[in-house]
Amino acid sequence: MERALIISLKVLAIDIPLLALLGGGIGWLLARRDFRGRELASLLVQLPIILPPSVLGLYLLFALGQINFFREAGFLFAFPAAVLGALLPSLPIMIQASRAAFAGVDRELEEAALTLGRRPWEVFLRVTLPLARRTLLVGLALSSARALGDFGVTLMVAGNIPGRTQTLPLYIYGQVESLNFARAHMAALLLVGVGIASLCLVHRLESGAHERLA
Amino acid sequence: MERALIISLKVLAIDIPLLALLGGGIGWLLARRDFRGRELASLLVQLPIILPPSVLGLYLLFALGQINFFREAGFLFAFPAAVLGALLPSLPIMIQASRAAFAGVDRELEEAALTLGRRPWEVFLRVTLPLARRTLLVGLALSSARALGDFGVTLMVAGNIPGRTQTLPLYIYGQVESLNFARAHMAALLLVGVGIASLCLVHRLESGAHERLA
Amino acid sequence: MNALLDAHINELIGDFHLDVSLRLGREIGVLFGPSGSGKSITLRCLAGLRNVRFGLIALSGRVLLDSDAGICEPPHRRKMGLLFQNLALFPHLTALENVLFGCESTGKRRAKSIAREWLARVRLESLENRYPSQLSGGQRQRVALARALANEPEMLMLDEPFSALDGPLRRNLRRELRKLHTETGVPILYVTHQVEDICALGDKVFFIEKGKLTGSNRISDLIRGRGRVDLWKMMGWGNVFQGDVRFCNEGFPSFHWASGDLALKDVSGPGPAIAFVRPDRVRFLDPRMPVDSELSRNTFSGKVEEVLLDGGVLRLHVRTPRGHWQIEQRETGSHSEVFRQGDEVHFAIPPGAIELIFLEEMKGEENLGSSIVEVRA
Amino acid sequence: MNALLDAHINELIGDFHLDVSLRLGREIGVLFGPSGSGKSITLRCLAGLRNVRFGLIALSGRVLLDSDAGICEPPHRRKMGLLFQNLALFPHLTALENVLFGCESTGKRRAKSIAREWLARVRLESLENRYPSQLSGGQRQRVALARALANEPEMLMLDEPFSALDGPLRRNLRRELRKLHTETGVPILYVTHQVEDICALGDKVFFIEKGKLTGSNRISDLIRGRGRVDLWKMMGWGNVFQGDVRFCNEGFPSFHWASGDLALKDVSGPGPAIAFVRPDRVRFLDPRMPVDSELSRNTFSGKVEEVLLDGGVLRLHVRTPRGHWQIEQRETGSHSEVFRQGDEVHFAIPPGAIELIFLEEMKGEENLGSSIVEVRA
Amino acid sequence: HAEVFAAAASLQPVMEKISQEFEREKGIRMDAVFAASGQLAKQIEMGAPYDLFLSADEKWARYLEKKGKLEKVRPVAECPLVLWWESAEDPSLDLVKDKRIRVAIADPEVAPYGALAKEYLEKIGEYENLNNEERLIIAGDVLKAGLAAKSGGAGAAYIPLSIAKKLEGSWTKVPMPPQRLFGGIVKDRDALAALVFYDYLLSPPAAELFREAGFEPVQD
Ligand SMILES: Nc1ncnc2c1ncn2[C@@H]1O[C@H](COP(=O)(O)OP(=O)(O)OP(=O)(O)O)[C@@H](O)[C@H]1O
Ligand SMILES: Nc1ncnc2c1ncn2[C@@H]1O[C@H](COP(=O)(O)OP(=O)(O)OP(=O)(O)O)[C@@H](O)[C@H]1O
Ligand SMILES: [Mg+2]
Ligand SMILES: [Mg+2]
Repeated sequence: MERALIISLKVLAIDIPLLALLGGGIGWLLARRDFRGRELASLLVQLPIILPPSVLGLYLLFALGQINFFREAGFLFAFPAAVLGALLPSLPIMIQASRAAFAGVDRELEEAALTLGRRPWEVFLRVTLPLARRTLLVGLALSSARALGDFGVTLMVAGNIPGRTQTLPLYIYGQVESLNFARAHMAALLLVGVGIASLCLVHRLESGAHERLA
Repeated sequence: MERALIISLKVLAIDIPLLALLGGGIGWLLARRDFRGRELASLLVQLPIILPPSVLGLYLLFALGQINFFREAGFLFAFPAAVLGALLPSLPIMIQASRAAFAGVDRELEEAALTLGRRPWEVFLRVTLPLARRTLLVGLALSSARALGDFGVTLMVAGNIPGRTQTLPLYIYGQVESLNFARAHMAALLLVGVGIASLCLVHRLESGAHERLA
Repeated sequence: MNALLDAHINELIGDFHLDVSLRLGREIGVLFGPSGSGKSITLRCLAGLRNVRFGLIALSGRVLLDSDAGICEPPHRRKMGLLFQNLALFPHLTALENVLFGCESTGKRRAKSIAREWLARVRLESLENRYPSQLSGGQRQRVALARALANEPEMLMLDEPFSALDGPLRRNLRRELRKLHTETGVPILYVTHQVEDICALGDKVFFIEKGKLTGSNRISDLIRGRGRVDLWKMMGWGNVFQGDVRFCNEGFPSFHWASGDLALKDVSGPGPAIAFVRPDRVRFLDPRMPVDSELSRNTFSGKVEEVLLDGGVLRLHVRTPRGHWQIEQRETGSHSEVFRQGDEVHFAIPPGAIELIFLEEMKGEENLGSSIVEVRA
Repeated sequence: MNALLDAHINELIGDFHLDVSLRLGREIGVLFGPSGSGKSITLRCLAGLRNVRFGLIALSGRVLLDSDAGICEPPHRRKMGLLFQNLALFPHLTALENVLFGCESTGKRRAKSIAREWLARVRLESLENRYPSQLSGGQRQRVALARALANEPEMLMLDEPFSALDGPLRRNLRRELRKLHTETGVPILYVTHQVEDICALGDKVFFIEKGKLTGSNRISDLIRGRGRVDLWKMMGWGNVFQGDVRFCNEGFPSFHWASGDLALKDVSGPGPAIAFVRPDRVRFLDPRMPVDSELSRNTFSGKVEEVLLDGGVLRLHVRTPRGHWQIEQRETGSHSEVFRQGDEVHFAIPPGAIELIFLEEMKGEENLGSSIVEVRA
Repeated sequence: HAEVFAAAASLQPVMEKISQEFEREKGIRMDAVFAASGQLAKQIEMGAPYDLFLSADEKWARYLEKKGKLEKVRPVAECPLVLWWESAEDPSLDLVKDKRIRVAIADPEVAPYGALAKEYLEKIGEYENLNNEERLIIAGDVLKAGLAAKSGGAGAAYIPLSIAKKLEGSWTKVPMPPQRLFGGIVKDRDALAALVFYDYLLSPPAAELFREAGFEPVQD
């Protein structure tokens, strides 16, 4: 169980920043940039949530299996695949949340910051981001919870190799399959504990955010 | 495949309103009411997303099995269980989205509507709801996509009974397992089609919403 | 006249303490006070948007709030319209829909014609389909005004309704407001910083400072010069000093205050008093000419801090070692000099121009505290 | 003096067409115009927050925009500070942090003392840790003002910076603004509806109507009465009519306009002209007394629409069959009557009080269009 | 890394025991991966690093063999189908005729025991009735069928003996031929330990453990 926990935590440690960067970034693009095919892109990024994880996992498996590079690099059925397996189905949640978050930021505040001589990236860091923070964090919490709990995709592309790709949810699955309910409950509790701890963390960050004025 | 499609659509037809009402309602409570244990409640409602669907399904199965009423009513392994199975893991997404949506509505606008003599529910329908609409719809889209794609929980509590509880994702699973890849792809395509159609619908509703002023 | 609105509010917001009592009949009342004095919060309390610690509010006999009896009507049943200082326009509704929102109860068709009429009255007829984000600042303010007025509440509260509007538009809208008031007779309470608005629109003015009511007066009395002169000062006009009247050893009366003294003429007696000098009674001196003996003790030299030209009147603010003085001059006269900021000027106060109010005379023109009791009976 | 700011803007917003040219030296310019005339949008274009279709903007020799040459500096490099009409305070920062945001580049410690100093200058020293949502309307406006001023841009644009402030505070802040301007010499462009602000603060005023510049003038000229009198009208003061001067069959000159005519005295010639009558030159008549023969053709009767008391001046707006008239009277004189809204009044215009500007004389005081060319060179 | 065998999830308890025993006896450690047979098969097809494959049925082993990924395919053990319920006394095979009882089977499309149960029910002429009366519960796999009955969602379930033994309760054998589980060596992996382990599955100690778990070793 400890090994599974550690792997789950390692997956989270990589996926949370990835979710924040990728999900936040794509959400920002969708909210703020007007490019051709934006609506199409916005639909496509939501596909992973429609497909059941096992189906998604299957397609992903075949897709990655076709690509020589991934095959050679031993990407599949190894830790990187576990990272990817947890990331993919949770990304749409983060993308949508960050899109809503950025769309909700009052442009005039950004403009005000620009006229005060701040460069665009400073404006982003010091105005846009803090104002979007609340919704961004909600999205991050939800999507990392989803990543933590992922089962189907990970099982398919990373396998269920103890000590290498067996995350907590996969461990629980194994325990249930062998009808070791006691251990399964323990592991589930642990999982929920980790989940709640990370939600609490996010919540603390969130409560610092101040309400916006009218 | 048609039968599975129809069941999936029926599940959606029931779950989308439920998601809107329950998820919207709970989100509203969390955003706007100050009650004891609010933070606890807000954590609890997120549990279903942390637990892998099959584990969630397992707990749900035993929980419902304990309750005589559900047992007698033949609730498990029947259509209602499919509805519940799809609802439960998608509800947290809707709850969080609606919480963010309602928290983002400027109170002063609601106050203005009150001073114009509108009753609270009118204010809710005509001011709060339209202003929260954008984020609410994003949440509804995501959560109903999740409901449409649910596999683990449904399989656990509703089984995979063709014509009764076999939804599209379960059908796909069956086809893959019986090596009918062609049919599985078809069904997956169909699933994605339904998903995109509903996202488009939501998107059309959403784009009607107007940006807020500073 | 029996008061339509009778309100007493006692509330704490952070470290800001609000304690205000207002009575208003079928009149237009003006809430006047410096920035941050509690005007907007007063309106919010009246409208029921803030729970008041202690208070009593009655409107046309209905008790809307009685904190002792535990009565507190919710805002939507108070029938008190409020124009918010930051407008609170519904961003998802067009100008017309915003106005309609307030007056729909009268049936769709009729409501629409009322709303259109109000939009026309605020000169926005051509912009009815614009969203608030597509309007200029003043246009938004007018939409908010139309929305509040079209609602036909039993009392109307306007928080700086004209602050973003130009002179002619203000004049028009003041007229519309007056007309509405004459037609409906609802009490109107409005907040402004402009002295102009007070005179043009109000029947009664409430002065508020640091959360406390510091005075109230009929405006007609103010116009006829019968009000307490220190109220002029509150409105930002005139020279007012608090000090006391003494008789010096030679028996000549003079007025002494923190930063100086002035010779007086024909005074009833010594004692603490307020001295008021109208800016237009101040006389400029030519430094090269000898000074009239009557004025000799009352001459001042100072620096011009601000020159304002208000229509035909030149208004100077002058800082001297003996306080800050306002001086007014018709700028028509051929001898009228041109003053510039920073100029050194010399002026004198004729003793006959000094009006004195002895502090004993100043017993509250309107007894505000006691009015609360009547409502309870 | 060489212009520091030289701007020509041509832009379309929906069906609103903006076409404005401005030149400004080390001065304070006032942008004056009715609600919806395009003032705020002009500032946004100058600040670079809006892409302008055609335009040329140069500030102290730097070309910020040249739509022909494809030059367009982004807003953060224009060094043009802008105080937004709806403030745009950062809701997640305290008052102090908001001000700091604009002046951090000078090092943490120093920035903090600058920010504190500015908060003190706008009289908010005690509220530095409040969030915008915890401030009153006027307090918010002052935070926004402090933020814009502390930033020390190369040009400062203020969109109705004082609209929510009371008289004394306005006066103080105008003084601070003047001081800042004297110290730094940056051009300031500010938008206002208050005539008072124009006189007290501006060096130059730009009149704008329906997106077009309709005039510009040095304010000192206005104060000395040397400006075009129709500008007075734009500022909401005086009686201005456009018509033409004719000689009747008896040879007496008279002025004819849409709704009536007036007898004149000593006129140079006939032709299209503007007639301007100062409100304080209008004379009230006692209906029981015979009218002076000189005045007989120029008598009017009308209804008082509005009575304003502005310090010592009584200002009436009177509607007559021959147009709408402004009348001013000192209210000190013992004979001064009390007028009320709705009263019937009689008055006359002495022919000598009618100033005429023949339209041929009115060739642009400042040639605005040509200034553009110089910058290109 | 140790060599890896991949086995159907339903074999997890018994295979864990056998691999422990194997390690104790031979000093060779094998890592185990458990998942649905179909999933494992597809992973092996895509090059998963598994050396030995134990499928719950013949289908997936043959699938890989046909794709040229698996060799030495042969049955390893077999397990009979039983009717299981929670009560203390053994269920009667006529239980399914009781209109109040819902019975669970594994998905006939997916799980061989599901197909076997369906075949049996059709043979005794009850399948249509059960289905029409909505008393038939088709769960995902044999374990889920068992859990359906254990949770109370169904009255009884047709499941393999190996599952029944672990669920406690009581059972009656169904008169149908037992279902076989198949194994095979993944090609081109030079996995010596896996070969040894594969043979070990047929050894007496392993047979004993299989029997304990409700399987019968197959020798042919
Ligand atoms: N998005 C838009 N679409 C169409 N017209 C617009 C839009 N935004 C502004 N306008 C119009 O442009 C004109 C100028 O607006 P601007 O805000 O510059 O006016 P302003 O002079 O600042 O007025 P105010 O004194 O009322 O603030 C207004 O008539 C307004 O209705
Ligand atoms: N949330 C709050 N916490 C603490 N103090 C507050 C809060 N909100 C308002 N105040 C203070 O209450 C006082 C009164 O505010 P109010 O908005 O009523 O002023 P106002 O008279 O309307 O001023 P203005 O003319 O500037 O709009 C102000 O000094 C303000 O700082
Ligand atoms: Mg206020
Ligand atoms: Mg504007």
